[in-house]
Amino acid sequence: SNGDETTAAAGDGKYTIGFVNGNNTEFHTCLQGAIEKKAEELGVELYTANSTQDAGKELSNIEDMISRGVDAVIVQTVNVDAVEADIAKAKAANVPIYLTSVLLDDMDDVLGASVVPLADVGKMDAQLVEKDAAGKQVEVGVVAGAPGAASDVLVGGFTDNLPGTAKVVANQPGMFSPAKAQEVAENMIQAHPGLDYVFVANEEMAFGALNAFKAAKSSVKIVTNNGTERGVEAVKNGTFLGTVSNPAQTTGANALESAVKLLDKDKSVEKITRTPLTLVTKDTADQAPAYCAE
Amino acid sequence: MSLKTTAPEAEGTTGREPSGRRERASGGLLATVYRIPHLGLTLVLLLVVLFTATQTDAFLTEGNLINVLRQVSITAVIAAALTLVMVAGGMDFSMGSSAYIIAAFAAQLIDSGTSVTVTILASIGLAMGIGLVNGLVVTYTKVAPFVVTLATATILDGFQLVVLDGKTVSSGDALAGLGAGYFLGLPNLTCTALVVLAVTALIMKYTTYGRDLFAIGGNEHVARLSGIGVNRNKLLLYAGAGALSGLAGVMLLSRLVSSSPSPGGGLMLQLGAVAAVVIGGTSLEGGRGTVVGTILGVILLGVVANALNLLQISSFYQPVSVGTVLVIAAVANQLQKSRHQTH
Amino acid sequence: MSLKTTAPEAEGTTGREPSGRRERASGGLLATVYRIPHLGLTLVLLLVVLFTATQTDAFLTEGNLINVLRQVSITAVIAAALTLVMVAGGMDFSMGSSAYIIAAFAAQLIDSGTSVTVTILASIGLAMGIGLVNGLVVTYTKVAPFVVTLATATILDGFQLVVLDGKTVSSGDALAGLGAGYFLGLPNLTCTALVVLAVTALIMKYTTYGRDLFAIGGNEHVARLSGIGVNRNKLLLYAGAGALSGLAGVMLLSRLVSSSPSPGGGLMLQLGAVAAVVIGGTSLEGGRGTVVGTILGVILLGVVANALNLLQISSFYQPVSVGTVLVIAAVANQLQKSRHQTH
Amino acid sequence: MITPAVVRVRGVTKSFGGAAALKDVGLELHPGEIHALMGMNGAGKSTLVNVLAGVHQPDQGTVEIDGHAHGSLTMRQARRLGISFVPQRRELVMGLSVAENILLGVLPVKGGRVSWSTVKAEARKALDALGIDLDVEQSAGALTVAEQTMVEVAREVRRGGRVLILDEPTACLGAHASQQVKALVRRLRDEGIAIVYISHYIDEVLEVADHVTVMRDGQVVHTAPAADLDGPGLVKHMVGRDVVSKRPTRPAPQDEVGLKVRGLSRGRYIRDFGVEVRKGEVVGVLGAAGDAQSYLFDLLSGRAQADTGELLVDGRPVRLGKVRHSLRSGLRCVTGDRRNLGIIPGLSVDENLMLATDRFAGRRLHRDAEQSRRAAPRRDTYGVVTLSRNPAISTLSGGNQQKVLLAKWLETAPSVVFLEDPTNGVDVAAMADIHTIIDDLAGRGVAVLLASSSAEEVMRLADRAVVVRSGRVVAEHDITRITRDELVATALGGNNS
Ligand SMILES: Nc1ncnc2c1ncn2[C@@H]1O[C@H](COP(=O)(O)OP(=O)(O)OP(=O)(O)O)[C@@H](O)[C@H]1O
Ligand SMILES: Nc1ncnc2c1ncn2[C@@H]1O[C@H](COP(=O)(O)OP(=O)(O)OP(=O)(O)O)[C@@H](O)[C@H]1O
Ligand SMILES: [Mg+2]
Ligand SMILES: [Mg+2]
Repeated sequence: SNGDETTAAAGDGKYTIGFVNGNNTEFHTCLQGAIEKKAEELGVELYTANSTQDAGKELSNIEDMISRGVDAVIVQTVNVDAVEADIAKAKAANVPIYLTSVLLDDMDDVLGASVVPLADVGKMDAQLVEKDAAGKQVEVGVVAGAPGAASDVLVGGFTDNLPGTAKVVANQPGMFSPAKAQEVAENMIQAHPGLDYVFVANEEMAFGALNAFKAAKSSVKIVTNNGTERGVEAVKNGTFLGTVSNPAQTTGANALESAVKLLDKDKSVEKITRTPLTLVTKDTADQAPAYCAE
Repeated sequence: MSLKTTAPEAEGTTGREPSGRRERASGGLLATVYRIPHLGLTLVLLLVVLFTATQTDAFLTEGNLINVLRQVSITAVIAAALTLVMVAGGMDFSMGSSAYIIAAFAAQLIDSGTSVTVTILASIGLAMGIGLVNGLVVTYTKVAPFVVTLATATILDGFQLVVLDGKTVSSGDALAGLGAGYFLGLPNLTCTALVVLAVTALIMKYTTYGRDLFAIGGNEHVARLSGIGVNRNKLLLYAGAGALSGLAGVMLLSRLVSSSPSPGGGLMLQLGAVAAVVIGGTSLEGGRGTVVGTILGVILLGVVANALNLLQISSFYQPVSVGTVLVIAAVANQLQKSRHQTH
Repeated sequence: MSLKTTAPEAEGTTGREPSGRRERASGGLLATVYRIPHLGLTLVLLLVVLFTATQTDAFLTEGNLINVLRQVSITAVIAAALTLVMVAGGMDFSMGSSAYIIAAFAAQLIDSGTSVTVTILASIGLAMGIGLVNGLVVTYTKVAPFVVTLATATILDGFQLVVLDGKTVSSGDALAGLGAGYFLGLPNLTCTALVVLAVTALIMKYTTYGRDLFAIGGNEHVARLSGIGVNRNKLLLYAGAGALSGLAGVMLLSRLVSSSPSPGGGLMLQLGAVAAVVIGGTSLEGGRGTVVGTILGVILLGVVANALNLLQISSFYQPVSVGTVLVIAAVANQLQKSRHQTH
Repeated sequence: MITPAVVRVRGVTKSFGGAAALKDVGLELHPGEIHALMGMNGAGKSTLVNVLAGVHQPDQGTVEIDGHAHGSLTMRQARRLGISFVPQRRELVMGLSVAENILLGVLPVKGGRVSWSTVKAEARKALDALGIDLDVEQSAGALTVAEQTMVEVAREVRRGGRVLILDEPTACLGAHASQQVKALVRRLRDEGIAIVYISHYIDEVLEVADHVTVMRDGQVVHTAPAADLDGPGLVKHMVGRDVVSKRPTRPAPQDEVGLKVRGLSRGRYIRDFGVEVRKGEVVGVLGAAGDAQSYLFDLLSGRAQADTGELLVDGRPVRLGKVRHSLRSGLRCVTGDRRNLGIIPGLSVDENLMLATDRFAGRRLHRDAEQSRRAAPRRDTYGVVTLSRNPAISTLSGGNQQKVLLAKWLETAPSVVFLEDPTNGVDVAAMADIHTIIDDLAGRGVAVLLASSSAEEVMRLADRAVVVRSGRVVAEHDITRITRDELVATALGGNNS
């Protein structure tokens, strides 16, 4: 029956789309804001739900969406590969799934995806470190996110692309929590007073780490990821060495727009949309795109 | 032994036996209504259902109700086991984490080609072993079970990452029957939960073992002095709770199809179960509890989560709503109890 | 309260403990050693310190020790308040979430140009109000405090998002004095925590209010019979715990410099405090507890977290290690307690 | 006595779950008067004094204090109005020291802080007034029930006030301690305090009381000056008939030894204790309050490990320190600490009654209705009274709880029993029945070791009595060759020993 509805809805060009968000961090809120804004723009009826970092809840949310008869569900999953069950569920009900942030090995059963190429983010930060170090032998620390693929890919992209002269001397998870990241950074600078660079998996944590380094009167240079207003500001005034901008609002807007086009079978849109990355350094900070729609 | 000497019963009749009559005499409708078990909780549940039904048509559809039932199944299994543990004056905070690590373990087994039957048996066996360790520590060191099992939960959370090596492992279609199948129109997960709940209820009401648990929770010293094998019963209890967590883990895997690192996921599952059991009227002090109350608690939490989604409450306000309903339900349950109860 | 346990405390509340009197009679060095308070916990702490010190030079440096002291300060303030609450047989699971929402609230105030003094006063005032609401519900509805405050925690988590509107708000340099300053070589945060702990200890030993809390936790009925204003004391207690959570929130903000949406953060902070208090020997049943034990518990957890970082233990094994130390500490503390039953 | 009443209870009615425990009760208390409340178990005595102390709020009626009528008192108000109360159930804060328990709620403050030296001094003074020698710094949890009682009495007496309520203060006290309580009560009376005194001991009541009120089924059935009453009359008012409890002629004890204890020691409290009880014999253990008894229970029941010693039941050695072994040997121990070691408060009366029997029988399945059917004869035999069909045992009156406890254990076909204050808190009629039951047990060849705080009970039941002091047996008497007073004297360590 859902299949019929899909085609019927497609007929008058008015879709009902569900958005299942993964959590309530700043990123997630921006993402949702962008999707909501775009939905209004395109006249799409939008239902939203939040899984608060719980894979079971995510599946429940998708079930709820299916039972209200949406035409597609956009999922910001709580766990990169945990969407498998979501997809199976949705497939059985003939409701296509569109992903944000992540890609699957097998994208056949997915309507499409709007992603941030995390490995490239790591790589760009690594290249920044390489350029800044200018061939000197340097010690590098990593404050990762929470254990799981997202953080692994991001950190992997960074560590794999560091020059041979850079040695990773510490790698600890900050659990995507500024408080934890601050604690980790405090201990890290204690254990490795000679640290030159630290890669922090997101800006919220980077600010926590910054507090720690400031307190330890250390001049460690921080490279990070997001490109939020605060982060760009920090790069501008030299607090951070650099960050990689990948605006949540772009990811979100792209997601809704291409989901609709893919439902329309519009050939002009790629199945996978990549959020453009911009390396933000002191010189380029003025041109950094806005992270979050107001 | 019939020692009807100059038995006091002979004369004391006025006060001695008409108890039943006296009781029936007073009372009336109100008293009868107050005596309905779980009245407060039921009323809160009904109110939530009615409110949601009037606000959105999507709520009272068969599909949606089945969704709710499926969604609460895993929590229900853990809550059933927890009801037993808490009735015996214990606590197990590790069941959610145990379920998560078992899901990881089972996924690895299936991924490495083990048959479904062996996987399920091994999973439940391992979980039972984990529960047994909890039981041994709780019983023989006398550390508060809350502390022991909270520590176990932390440890298991770490081992889940080890088992998965930080990656996601899929169970493919192996458990699709359990996770996606139906029996008599109900999801298999729900059927499983119903069986567990029914068995738990029967154990609590109709077996000496169940009554032993009430006795242990009521006064452990007296239980021991009365010939109840308190230590053995406790070991059995925690091992059983472990086994049911294992079952919950398999159910979890069958539902999510894959297992991924989920720090904190187990604790959240556990807190949901604890909340359900407690608003269902099971005492944190032990010696009192019912499966029916637990079922109502589980359903209430499930319905509220579902209703909040259907009503499109902002995700900021969802926790606010859940917390509020939790307090109201607990208060409603308590009010009735203190009215009805004597001290 | 509470997460009552059957095993250990039952010993304490159940009539005679023949062992208790006996130890007093027997003497000797061993008995003297056993009478050292918190011996088990101290030993575990020493072992962890020794082990870490031999493995890494970074550990026993002044800078690192000061780090540890600063890192545990916020937990210590919450744990101090929790010790009082638990001694009185209560439980407050909402203090961590309260700290987080107060941090958000204070950040908004400062961001909107409010002076630091007014911000701190308003924050603590609001937190006290939250605590008072907890107290009112706990005292007058008789719902288990664990349930009430868990619900409050959920509600507050939601409101934190509302206060921040899902964004990050910075407090700039306004609180840098508290968050980054030093006094006599110790971080101001640590000094604040020390003051709170000292006051708590004095209250517990030398004020009638503190002793009333022991009486309420030990046997609420007797406390009432003795003419102690149980309800009033409880309201004061939860309001006070709220106020201290507010202080913890301000400390948190001063440390992090900004407040961002942190779902689950409050609960984690709370669980750390609960674990510290409980391994410090404060009874979940009420009527027993010491600030010294709590301090040891807080420090142990802080040292373990620090050691795991310094030793570069894989993040998979960090929870495993924390859980293991937790169990060992609790068991060590309990063994000594059952050997030597003091109050 | 023409002094105006300090307390006037008018028309108080109180129901629990629809069943009335007090019906239109009236009572007047005058200063300088000991007012005894008497009545069978479940008559409503405790409920009435609980209303006076603000523990229960009446459904109807008022408590008038100094002419002010109170519909519902709280405990705090009652305390402020000068009502002191020692409840039937022991209520101490077990984790706190004896000293602090005595000054609970009124800790002395000096210079803004609690002065612990004053606390200890005051507590010691309060105990000295009762002639009790206790370490005030030890934790209340380490006390025996008798000691706890004395601490509670000391606490309430120290508080002073105008009304002192004592709910069965002497139920588990030995002769010496009882005498002390009675002397104290008289002294307080002379100081002008109104005292409510509940007791099941007729002699004791007639000895101390100035006025007696008898209750039955929640109503006052008789009230009169004590001088106008005699024992049999009083019993008749309470029970409605005469009760006689005389020593029957039991068959002579057999030669076989049922219980043999040798060299039993535990700490300071049991030292090289030994006793032999033949089958069919009742041996009483007498001692000052707080001595041996409770520790004996711990050791014989297997609850606690002994330092040294041997225990033989029916000639077979029993491993000490394991409840399982103690039970398997056929030894049944009935505790004197009903609240902590006797009942499971949340379980029903029938479940408590059948708890041990069902476990011994290895029952796997349980059904409420069927269990109640099996429990019915026990209720009948022991006269357990309940207001509703099968309520939680915690709602029973103290005496009724005691009957359940006895029935639970004595109906498990014991071969040896250890009884600690078996008639603690039961009424005269039930006491007579219980004595008959014990006679009957002995008659059937059961060896009975009776640790009683009441010399009368020992005289009534025992064939032999051993006297214990400081954990050691100091004397042994054939009951037929000694008088009650001689027995009490040796127990108290008087000249006769
Ligand atoms: N909290 C309660 N809930 C229900 N019933 C109660 C409660 N308290 C007392 N009762 C009932 O009220 C009746 C009177 O009890 P009460 O304790 O006043 O008797 P009592 O005269 O003190 O007897 P005893 O001599 O055995 O102590 C009893 O039948 C008892 O079961
Ligand atoms: N809860 C308590 N119950 C009984 N004794 C206590 C308790 N707490 C402390 N004490 C004891 O009281 C004694 C004295 O304590 P402390 O010095 O703190 O007060 P103090 O000097 O007696 O008071 P002050 O000098 O003002 O009269 C110590 O031996 C201590 O062990
Ligand atoms: Mg009574
Ligand atoms: Mg002094």
